[in-house]
Amino acid sequence: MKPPRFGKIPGVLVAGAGILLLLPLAGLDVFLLDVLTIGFLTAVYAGSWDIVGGLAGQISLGHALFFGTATYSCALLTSLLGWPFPLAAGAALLLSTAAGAAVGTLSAPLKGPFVALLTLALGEAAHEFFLGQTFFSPRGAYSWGGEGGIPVLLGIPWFSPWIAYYAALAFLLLCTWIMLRIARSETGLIWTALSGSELSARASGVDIRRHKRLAFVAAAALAGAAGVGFAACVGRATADDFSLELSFQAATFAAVGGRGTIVGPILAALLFYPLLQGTGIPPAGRVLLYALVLLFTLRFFPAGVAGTLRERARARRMAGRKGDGR
Amino acid sequence: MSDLLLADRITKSFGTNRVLRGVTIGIGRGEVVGLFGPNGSGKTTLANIITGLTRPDKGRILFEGKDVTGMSMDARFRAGIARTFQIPDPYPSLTVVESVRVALLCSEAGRKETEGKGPGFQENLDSLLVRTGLFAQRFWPAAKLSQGCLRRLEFARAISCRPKFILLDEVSSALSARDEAELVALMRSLHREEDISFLLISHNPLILEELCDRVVAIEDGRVFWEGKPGDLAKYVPTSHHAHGDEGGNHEGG
Amino acid sequence: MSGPLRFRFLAFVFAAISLACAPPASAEPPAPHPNLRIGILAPLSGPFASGGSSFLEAATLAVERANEGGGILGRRVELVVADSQGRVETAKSEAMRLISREKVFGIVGAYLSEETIGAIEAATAARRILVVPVAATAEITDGVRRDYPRYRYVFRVSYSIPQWAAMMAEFLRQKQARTYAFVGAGIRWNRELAGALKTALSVHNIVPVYEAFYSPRNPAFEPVAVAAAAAAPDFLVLGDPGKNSVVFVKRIREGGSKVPILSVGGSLGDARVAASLPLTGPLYVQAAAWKGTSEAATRYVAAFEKRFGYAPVGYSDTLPHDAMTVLLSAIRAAGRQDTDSVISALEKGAFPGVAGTYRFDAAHQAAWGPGSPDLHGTVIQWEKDGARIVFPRR
Amino acid sequence: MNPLAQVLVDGIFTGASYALMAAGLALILGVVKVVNLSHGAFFTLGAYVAYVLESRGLGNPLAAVLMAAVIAFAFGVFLCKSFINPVRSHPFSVAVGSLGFAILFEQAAQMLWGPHTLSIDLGAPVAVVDGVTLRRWGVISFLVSLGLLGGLSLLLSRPWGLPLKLIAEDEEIAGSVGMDVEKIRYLTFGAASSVAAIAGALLAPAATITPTMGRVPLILSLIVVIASGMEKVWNIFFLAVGLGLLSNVSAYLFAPHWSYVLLLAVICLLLVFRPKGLAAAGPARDY
Repeated sequence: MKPPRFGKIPGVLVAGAGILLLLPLAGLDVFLLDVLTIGFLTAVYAGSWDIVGGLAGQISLGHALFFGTATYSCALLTSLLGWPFPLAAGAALLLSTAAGAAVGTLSAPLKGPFVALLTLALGEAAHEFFLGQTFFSPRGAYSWGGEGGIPVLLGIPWFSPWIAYYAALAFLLLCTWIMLRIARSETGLIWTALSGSELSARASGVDIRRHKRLAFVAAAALAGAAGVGFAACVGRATADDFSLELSFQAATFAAVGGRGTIVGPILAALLFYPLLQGTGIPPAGRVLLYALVLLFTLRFFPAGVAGTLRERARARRMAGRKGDGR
Repeated sequence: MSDLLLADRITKSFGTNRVLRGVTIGIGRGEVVGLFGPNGSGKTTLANIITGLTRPDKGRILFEGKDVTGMSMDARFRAGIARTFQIPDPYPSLTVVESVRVALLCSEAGRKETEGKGPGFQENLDSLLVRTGLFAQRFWPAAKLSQGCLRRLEFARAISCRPKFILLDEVSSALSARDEAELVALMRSLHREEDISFLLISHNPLILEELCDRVVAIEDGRVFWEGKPGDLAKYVPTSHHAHGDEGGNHEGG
Repeated sequence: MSGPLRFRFLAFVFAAISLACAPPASAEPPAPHPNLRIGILAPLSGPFASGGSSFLEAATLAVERANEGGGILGRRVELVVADSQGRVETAKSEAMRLISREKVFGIVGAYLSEETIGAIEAATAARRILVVPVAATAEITDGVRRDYPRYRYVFRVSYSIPQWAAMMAEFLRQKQARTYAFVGAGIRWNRELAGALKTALSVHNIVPVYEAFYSPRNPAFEPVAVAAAAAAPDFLVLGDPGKNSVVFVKRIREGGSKVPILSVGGSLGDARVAASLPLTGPLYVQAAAWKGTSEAATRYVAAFEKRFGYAPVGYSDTLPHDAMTVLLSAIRAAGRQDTDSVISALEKGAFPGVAGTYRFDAAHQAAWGPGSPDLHGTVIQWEKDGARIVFPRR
Repeated sequence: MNPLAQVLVDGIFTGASYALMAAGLALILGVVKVVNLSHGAFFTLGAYVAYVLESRGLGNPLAAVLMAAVIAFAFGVFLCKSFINPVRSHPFSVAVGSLGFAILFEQAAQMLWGPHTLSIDLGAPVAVVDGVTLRRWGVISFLVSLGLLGGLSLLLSRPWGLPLKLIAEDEEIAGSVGMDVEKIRYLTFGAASSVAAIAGALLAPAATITPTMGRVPLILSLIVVIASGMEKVWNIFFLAVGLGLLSNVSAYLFAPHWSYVLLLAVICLLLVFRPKGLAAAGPARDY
């Protein structure tokens, strides 16, 4: 019997994807295509956070480390070493996955706030390192790296905002599918158990260190994939790709959408990123809106929107079944 | 020695507090051993060392003749050393069936037999639930279960690895008389049908007298008495006995 | 959630996205706008909002002046503001918004180097003029030199890092310094500035005796201040234009050192900030223009003070004004609102601004520096009763 | 003047300024049991209060401290009552929500006082001993953080601090013996917010005042509180001073731009070797 934990969400996602598929035909300009493209990549990034932070319960405050590793690898390999982009993208994915394995190995013996502290420290250290690290530029009297960043050479002359949009949409759908598969898999079940009670999980034969590491690896690979897409679309990797702000952004989307629901964080990013960046609200209004939405959503949906709705649905099911059992 | 499990000269200190000072305890195949001692005597620490939650300062743990001292708790579970906890800690967001499923997935025994959860896996899972009397509540969130059902869930989890040895930590504490009787029956049937060895930890002599083949009593981190359960009463200070006499005890510890 | 309810919820979510994103009912054919629309791209929120908002004020002043004079080519100039948020991808997409939705003729922006690089990509792809008023990295104008057809839309009004270094070197030479120490944030542009300054000063045999870059996030000011003072340089060059430079000056003066400090400008040019600093040692601040360097500058400072209530620092609140003025003058000189004509007007013409007269070289970089007839920047010294201009000497 | 002696003294002072912020954060973590990411916003609030008083010609540190404490207390109680207490069962959401409050405050500060860098008069050093300058803000941080943490540990060890200790250890029991747990939570949060604002008001002369100035102290105090193991009050002080010394001495002897990376690396190493932070007593490491 399938566990009823994640319900029948894909059908609905397909409907949503259909709308997004047709949206450009409704007369989107380049600006909105760009915002939505980045929005799709942000959604994958938020979802990847939820794999390790929600599903496996390892609060990561250094998630940008994996994202930045991927964008920086793409930039350095294409611009400095002259690799073709696809090859660099593959290497970037491997490197960010390796970063995930490293962070996972270090944080596996830790619990709760100590995981958050370790990942925060590693992410901050990486940000600080890359802010100060400049690379020789073969082109002129300036360097690459640091806050100004490094160009990413895509080398695809026919690349256009429309192609970027559809590629990012396809990427989002693929990654959402993968993430939901992970969440529903046996491994996903084990991660949920481990996030609920490490003691019980260990007494159930769960090798918790291996699984924590695995969760970091999976999340880092997905975040890295989002980073590769971001590098390709923006054409630049900067030290800010490692920033704490970016790490907090993922955690924020996850909290608002519903930690551990995968779909919640993805939808939250899909909804908020375009709302904040794509509607041309004046800056002060945008920041205030963001902060107030955050506060009010969490005040009334403490487990995030999807999380709280799921809790309520469960409570209702419980009430319906009160008859049987004790 | 033909012991299934042997804890050999176990020593453990926390800071300056010497909790165990060279405890040796063996459990034979199919034997039910009771571990008796007052609060703070080191029972739970010994249990944690036997099951791999805590590493001893000195001494070894042998299981089926192999040294498992360096093995982690989860590896020991997969090897056939299962345990229950004095205070169950259910997964807050999983249902009963999912909770048992996790244990079944992880135990190599369950894995090998069914090769990637064919129909045999589901049957196994269902039979575990039926056997522990949780089948009707299998879709309940584990966290919403009553104390009695939580103990059953602990049992279901423990036996899902087809263990050769189960450690039961204060199995009857905080339970009603009915729940306690049912759990005792479940334990007996497991012992009878599958020849599982048990180590029962309790500070209630009545339970131990009722169930055990042999009782070991520890105090101040040392074994201070070992013998037949029937003789336990003679060696137990009357205060303990009188206390345990109340039947459904409420000592959580 | 039950099935249909969930579907309705999601349908609502997506409808909301599409509604939020739909262009504001602009189905009619893009009629030429009656106004001349110019985009402003600057960080208006977050940690760089300080620079971004004075940027906006300066540009606003330029536009108001142009409109008081009857507009450009008979049309009112209208500013369209976008917030780059200090991020490369936001700068890029906001530049796209200015172009594709707001239909601006050209853009003045952005503030940080990374923002500017994002904006360059968007502007050149859409063939719109981008006038860069603040960002200093050489990479910005390098594109024009390397790939003129693609990057010819980019012009920089502000000084590049080598020009900046040359202006400061000239001042240090006039002050007859023999040694100097460089202190800045451990970021790319400070490192580039330190390198350029070393090159420029080595010609005059002025050598660095100490060089340190403090951590950008959690700077260890005190040990750097102690070490810099202990190295006993003739001058201490402070490469950080931001808030950290203020703290550093406090640390070094607190420690009792009276070493002359030359700051690259920015926060230390703010009279309100300077008033709180101990003046136990000379404090020099480099700026593009200052009240008194020229008549235009004096007029500008007076107008700025009247409009916004504080005196400009002569850098991020002055150069954007000149960038806007240069762009508008070029449009006027071209005689029509046509990108190619305006580019050639910019390339050929000379455009007076507050800091001097701007002429662009082959890389579209305004010719700043000691060799320039009047675009040579200024250095002021803070004194008890305000700033005194010490460079250029008159 | 001996530069190294000066660097050592400055290191201790820098560390004390971390501890000053960490004290309040630790109090909230202990009693309200949430990670409060709006702590930096209260620091900023205190600094702006000091600025406003100074710019009105009322530049009196005591007045600034009092006013900052009162305003921050009110804000803190309001925040705890309206948001943090109701959401408490979801600690992660509290952390993210309090970050939202910090962003809200930053924007409000930018609208109220402008985005520009502000600065107030530094004040002369307290003394120069043997060529070593005792910086005013440093002496203040050192004494106040020592006083605060000392007061806190005294509070937890004395009868009249029992309610706090009890709540920190077991809320159910505290509630069952008739304590108004919620009220104590509000008061604690308000008091801790006051402490952050006091830190801001005291350190304002040494810093530059901007709407986002609270971000770095927040991260640093978070690092100190968690890495200290969140158990013993004095660990916070020793760790903070240790980190201050580390970053200052390493910046002086090696390269200043690596000082923060080195500090973070030490934190990572600490966690690798002591998975439960500095406090972990005995070999509590499981396997």
